[in-house]
Amino acid sequence: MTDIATMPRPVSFGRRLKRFMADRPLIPLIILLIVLVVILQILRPGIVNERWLANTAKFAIPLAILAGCQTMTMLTGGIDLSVGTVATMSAFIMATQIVNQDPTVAFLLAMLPAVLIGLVNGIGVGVFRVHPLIMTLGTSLIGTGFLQVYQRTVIASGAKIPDFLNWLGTGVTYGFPNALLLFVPVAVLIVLMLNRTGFGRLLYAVGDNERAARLSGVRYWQVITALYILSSLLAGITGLLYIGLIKAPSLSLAEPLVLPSVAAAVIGGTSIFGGRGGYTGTIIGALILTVLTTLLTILQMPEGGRRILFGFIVLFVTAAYLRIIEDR
Amino acid sequence: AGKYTIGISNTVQGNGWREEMICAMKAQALASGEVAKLNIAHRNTDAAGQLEDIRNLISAKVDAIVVNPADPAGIKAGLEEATKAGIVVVAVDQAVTEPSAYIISNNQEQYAYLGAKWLFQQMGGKGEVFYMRGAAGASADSDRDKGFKKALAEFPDVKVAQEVFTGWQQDQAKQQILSFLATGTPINGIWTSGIDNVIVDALVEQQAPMVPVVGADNAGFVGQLSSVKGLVGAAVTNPGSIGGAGVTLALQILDGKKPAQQTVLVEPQLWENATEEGKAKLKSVVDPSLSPEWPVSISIPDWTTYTKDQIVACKGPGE
Amino acid sequence: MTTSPLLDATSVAKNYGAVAALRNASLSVLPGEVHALMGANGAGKSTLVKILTGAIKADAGRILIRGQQLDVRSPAAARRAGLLPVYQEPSLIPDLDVLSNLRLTGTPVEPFRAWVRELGIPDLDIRETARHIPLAILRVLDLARALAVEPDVLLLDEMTAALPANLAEKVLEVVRRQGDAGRSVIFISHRFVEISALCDRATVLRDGATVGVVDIEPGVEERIVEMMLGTRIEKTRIAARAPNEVAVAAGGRPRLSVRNLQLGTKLNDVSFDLANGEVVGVFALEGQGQDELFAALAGSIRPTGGTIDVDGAPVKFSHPSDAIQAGIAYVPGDRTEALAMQRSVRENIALPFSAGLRKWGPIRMRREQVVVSGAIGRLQIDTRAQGEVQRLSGGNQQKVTIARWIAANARTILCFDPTRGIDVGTKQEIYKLLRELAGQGKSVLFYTSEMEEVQRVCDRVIVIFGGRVVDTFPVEEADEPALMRAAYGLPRGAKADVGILAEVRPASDAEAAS
Amino acid sequence: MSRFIRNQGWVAGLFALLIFLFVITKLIQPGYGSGDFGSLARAVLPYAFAVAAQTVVVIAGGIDLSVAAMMALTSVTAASMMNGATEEYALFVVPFVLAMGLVLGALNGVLIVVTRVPDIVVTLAMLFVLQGAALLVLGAPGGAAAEWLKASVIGTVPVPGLPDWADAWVPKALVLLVVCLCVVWIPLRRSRLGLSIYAIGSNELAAFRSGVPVARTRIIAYALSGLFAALGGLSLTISTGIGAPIPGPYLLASVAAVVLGGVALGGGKGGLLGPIIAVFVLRLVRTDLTLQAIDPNVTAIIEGAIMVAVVMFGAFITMRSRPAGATP
Ligand SMILES: Nc1ncnc2c1ncn2[C@@H]1O[C@H](COP(=O)(O)OP(=O)(O)OP(=O)(O)O)[C@@H](O)[C@H]1O
Ligand SMILES: Nc1ncnc2c1ncn2[C@@H]1O[C@H](COP(=O)(O)OP(=O)(O)OP(=O)(O)O)[C@@H](O)[C@H]1O
Ligand SMILES: [Mg+2]
Ligand SMILES: [Mg+2]
Repeated sequence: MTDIATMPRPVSFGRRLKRFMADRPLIPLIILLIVLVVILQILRPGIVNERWLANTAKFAIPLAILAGCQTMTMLTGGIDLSVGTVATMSAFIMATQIVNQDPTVAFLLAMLPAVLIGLVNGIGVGVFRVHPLIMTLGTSLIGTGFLQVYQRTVIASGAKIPDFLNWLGTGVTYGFPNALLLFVPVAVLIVLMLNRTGFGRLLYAVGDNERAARLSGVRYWQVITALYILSSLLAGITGLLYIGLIKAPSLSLAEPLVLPSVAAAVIGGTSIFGGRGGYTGTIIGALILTVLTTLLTILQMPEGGRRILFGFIVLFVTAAYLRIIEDR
Repeated sequence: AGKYTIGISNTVQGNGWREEMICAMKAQALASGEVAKLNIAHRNTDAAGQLEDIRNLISAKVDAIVVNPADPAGIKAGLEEATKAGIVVVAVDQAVTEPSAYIISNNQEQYAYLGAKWLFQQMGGKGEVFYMRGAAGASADSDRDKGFKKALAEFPDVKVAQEVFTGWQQDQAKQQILSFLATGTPINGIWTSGIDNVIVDALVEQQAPMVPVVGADNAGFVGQLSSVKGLVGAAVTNPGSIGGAGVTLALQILDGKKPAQQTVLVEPQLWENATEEGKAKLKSVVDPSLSPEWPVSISIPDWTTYTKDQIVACKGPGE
Repeated sequence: MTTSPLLDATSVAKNYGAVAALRNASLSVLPGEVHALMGANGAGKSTLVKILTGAIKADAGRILIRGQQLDVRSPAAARRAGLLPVYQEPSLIPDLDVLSNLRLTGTPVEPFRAWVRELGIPDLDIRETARHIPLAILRVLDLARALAVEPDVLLLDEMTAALPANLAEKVLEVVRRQGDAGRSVIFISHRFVEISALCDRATVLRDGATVGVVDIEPGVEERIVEMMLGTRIEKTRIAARAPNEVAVAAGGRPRLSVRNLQLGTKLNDVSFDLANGEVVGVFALEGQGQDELFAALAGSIRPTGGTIDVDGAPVKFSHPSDAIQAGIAYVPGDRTEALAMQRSVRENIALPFSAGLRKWGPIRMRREQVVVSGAIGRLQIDTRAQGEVQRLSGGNQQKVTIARWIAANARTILCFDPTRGIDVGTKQEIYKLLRELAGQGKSVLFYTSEMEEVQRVCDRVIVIFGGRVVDTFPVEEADEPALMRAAYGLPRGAKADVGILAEVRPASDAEAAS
Repeated sequence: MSRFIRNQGWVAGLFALLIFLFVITKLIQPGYGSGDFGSLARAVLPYAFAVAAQTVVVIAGGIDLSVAAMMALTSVTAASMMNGATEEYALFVVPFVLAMGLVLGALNGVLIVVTRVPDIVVTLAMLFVLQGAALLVLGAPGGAAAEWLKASVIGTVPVPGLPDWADAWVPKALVLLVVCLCVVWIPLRRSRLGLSIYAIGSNELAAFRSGVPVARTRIIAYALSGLFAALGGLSLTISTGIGAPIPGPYLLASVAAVVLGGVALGGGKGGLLGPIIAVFVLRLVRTDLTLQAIDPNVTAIIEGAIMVAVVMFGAFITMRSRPAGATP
């Protein structure tokens, strides 16, 4: 009785384009990145050169690794605000211990607090079910306190940046920053881990529906503890890379990267509520933020105006991106 | 040993300059032999938080409070209450508006003026300067801006190529200078608000043409002034040891030796490496054993009596 | 037709991206009628209800209410137009108490209380937080809340699916009286008994389009099934179990042996055996401890007393993974408890493969693909929207929860009401599947709230009342009166001195029993 | 009774902790008196408003990272408007600034609703925007506050019928706080709007289906948050007599106090009393640390540890109170 044939409506080009991009969520992000670079080039003709590309990569890499920590924890519905402190601690300890210690020992000492903080975070979140925001905030306060106490014991010994870290952080070979030697393997490992390993699967599953994961035999605390330790280790390594880049150990070295790392993950399409997202988007998110920072530095306007613009652009980018991928 | 309890309030934590200031306070309290206990409130907070700390120190019934004000006017009420409670109040590093307080301060406006003037002279009175300020909205930053603008007004041919806020953060400053260098905009000089060694690093790494750089007397930068080839620059002193001077002043007042004026200004000095004389001075102060963020001027003649070992040990009475 | 329809929807369409949930649905409801909305899983029934009540927006279509075109933009607007739904999922705010929930929706309290009593819950504490109220009761409260504002059109989406027999009976009674009082009801259910007892007409949906409207009269079931399923399947009857199967079950060591299981006040002294190759039914009224029994066997709750033996060896489960290790899998009745809704069908099915610490490494994708597609094929899951499980219809989601354990090859499956909200065709498939599993030597423990399922699928039935096993009997003896008697705590042979079982509708005296 | 414990147990426990801390304080410093209590009340004021602002949105299932920036902006606006103006002019400034908070808060809500970007990202972007705006209003700390406003938090309130010694324990700041919070909160809590705020935080879909106008309720929740933040900004100006464009440490403090106060970060649960008591607890801990002259670097460790320990303890007792091993 209801045989009114529903004619397949001709799909407009705009809709088709949108559908195309929605199925490949990275494309709109890349387009946006290119648009930002073009604007930059228009504002300052000649700025986009080999040297600038290398510099941008240098600063985007530490941000992208920390944003990787956020991506992984956000997949489980968490967040890791202690990455800044952890990175700072490992950097500071490395720079001060290398003066009197064997590099291997200094490296192990530098990674020790990372493992400890990750472990405490993991136990707090995974076993005691403390909200990750509070847990990682608390451990980062505690970590900062310890770092300050520690700092007092090593003021006299001075600090030194190991040559290798310096080479890794600032060096450029054939126009490519040496930091890529660290970043490419790390990025590939994260991507593969998220998509092709049991652990990656569990991160998504736990973040999406913890009870379902439990009924499938997943032990939540194991996943979460491993996750936060991994996140802290990555943050620790980022700290070492970053100290090689900045070459000035301070007690707040990596703190300014924390909020941008969250923003990069979100811009890259990872859901802050868990269960959805990936690392490739995050990398582009980190690049977008780095280019945006440069763009705003170049703009001749009062600092207040710059910040307002930064806020609105981040909001606009995330909103536009969500619009595109939502309508699948 | 000592008889006094001194309270200390500081609102920036984790910054090399402020850490040195705190250590100078401790070392001076120990060296003076007059202080039984220090009561230190040292954290990251704002003027309202500092009011809370000051009131807590009043509750703790200290004899004197040495404060590095978050804001000259914002803590007036707390300082007034302290004076009413019979507590000696000394502000260090910046002035405060509370008239009953004693002030021993680095002259921030002069700090900027001195460095900027030297820089503009080095530039031959003309050209483009990269102006790297501190944290937007901080009162020390706006004081320094006044000094910088004053010098700028004296050199009409000097132009600001670009003005940025480093937030007094190393990483931010480095990213800013690198981005700026990548634009290829020619500059003739760089003025920094104390985030200096990363700037020189960036110039070296990028093999950019060396231009005169003005910074503060941080150990790292002072070392660079003597060691980096082709670098012409000047360090303007901004001693963190002013904290020790503040403790000395407080003890003098407690002992009944009031100074002639309420306000004592410690005038900055400029150490440059453009002249032989300046180089010699730099050589005498350079101190690679200090953390690069620490100012090398770890003592102030006439005002501090501790030794270098004492300030580096960073131990107060009873520790 | 003489009377004009109260609600008249024509050519309603709704697309979710590539999936057309509704293509061309029409529905016309007369004043005072109870109108059934029928269709297989995924036909679009829930979607239509959501559109009619403003919970989602249609892409196309025209909706007339009392002859006037109305644009119901929100549930609030639908309320004002006199349309009140009870959705497939509970709608009380979990963190508010019942009273606040009433105030939130502007529902008058006294009529609500009256309806709640009417619906068979005499002692509701309206200060209780909704989160702490069992699902079945929540569904009834949803209904009472809708009834309390006396809507013109009441839309009930699988209202009875999660209800035990006694509450379901009350609901049907109340709904029938709505029709008598001149109000219309749109009634969605997969249970033909209910439809034929209650409804005047039925609109049948298939694949998002209305395929027919029929009057409910004896014998119309076959036609409805035909319309619902199209040529998809011919109705299969479960082959009677061969007697030798039962014999196999009787001999040998039991797969699962439960003795004197205790859990607080919920379970006292539950003992039974489950043999390999056997399907054992569990039948009980709401809240008799069946939830706790299943949770304990699945390792979700630790029992406070008693023993569980698997293959003759005692076990203690402290986590579901222990049970899974022992080959015991649990399929909860509530699919939102079992599925990662934003993940793909494949990931959901393969989830147990990655659970153990030793399985955290690289996944062998090809092998996984084979196993998963096998399970999907076996349960005939509609995979058009497989990228995210949340886009599947309720019934297909339910199938995914079972497919997981078929793929993982679990030896024992604890199925808690697996056919809740599943259409007749799929139900048949699931019955067949359970029998097949038993045929392969696996064992199934099967709780259901529908009596006829017991007879169709099970070898034996355990009836639980008040946390105790009242009776265990072979399926041949498990006719409705016997089951009901036992469900009210009267084992075979006990004298029915209360007289409640004389009537055909025993549930009307549920109050006396509970 | 058991329901009371379930619903109010945490707040009661927190209150007991507060009393315990007062006893400790009195033991440490026998001279601790009404004047010191007044100081505590004044110190609590901005934190309490920040926490109130955070609580409202957290109950509504969101989070507001722009609280501190909103306080900074409203504070500099008030301070610059009152700079050099007459005492009476402040009568206009106060409602103006409160309205500004309300509108900017509503803007947060509108952006969240319209862009459909997660609240944490929208408010992060707004953090930059509001900070920038604050810098445009005042480039450096400055401005002024009317004398009568400053006087409104100093001293005590003579309560008729109370002896003088008791009056001394009723500081104006505390009365101001209680009045401001009660005027907004008590009518709200009992109203349909208040229920709607809890409803959207508890289960947004169910709320929508119950006929709650979800978007409007969310906007109102953020508007209220803005109002409380404006009160916080005003209290900053009132207590310091200036406005400072750099936000103080109120964001993290507010999130921490919300959680300590028993408001679940997921939304739908808790009230305003718990977080306010938590603020008193945290401030009093700070007082005790100062009174005891604890090493300032160790205080960071202690504050972080208290936060983590209390929340872990809370998680622990919730776990224990659940029926034996029930699915979480
Ligand atoms: N949010 C959504 N996104 C994508 N597809 C959806 C969504 N909701 C429903 N669908 C699709 O729409 C179709 C109809 O779903 P609907 O829930 O209306 O079915 P139903 O008739 O109620 O089935 P059931 O009896 O299983 O509950 C299904 O194919 C389903 O996959
Ligand atoms: N990653 C996977 N992909 C596809 N199928 C799998 C996967 N892991 C297990 N299976 C299937 O699930 C079933 C049970 O697997 P399981 O790994 O539990 O067996 P197992 O005997 O415990 O293996 P092992 O002893 O190697 O751990 C097998 O039929 C297997 O084919
Ligand atoms: Mg449905
Ligand atoms: Mg269904």
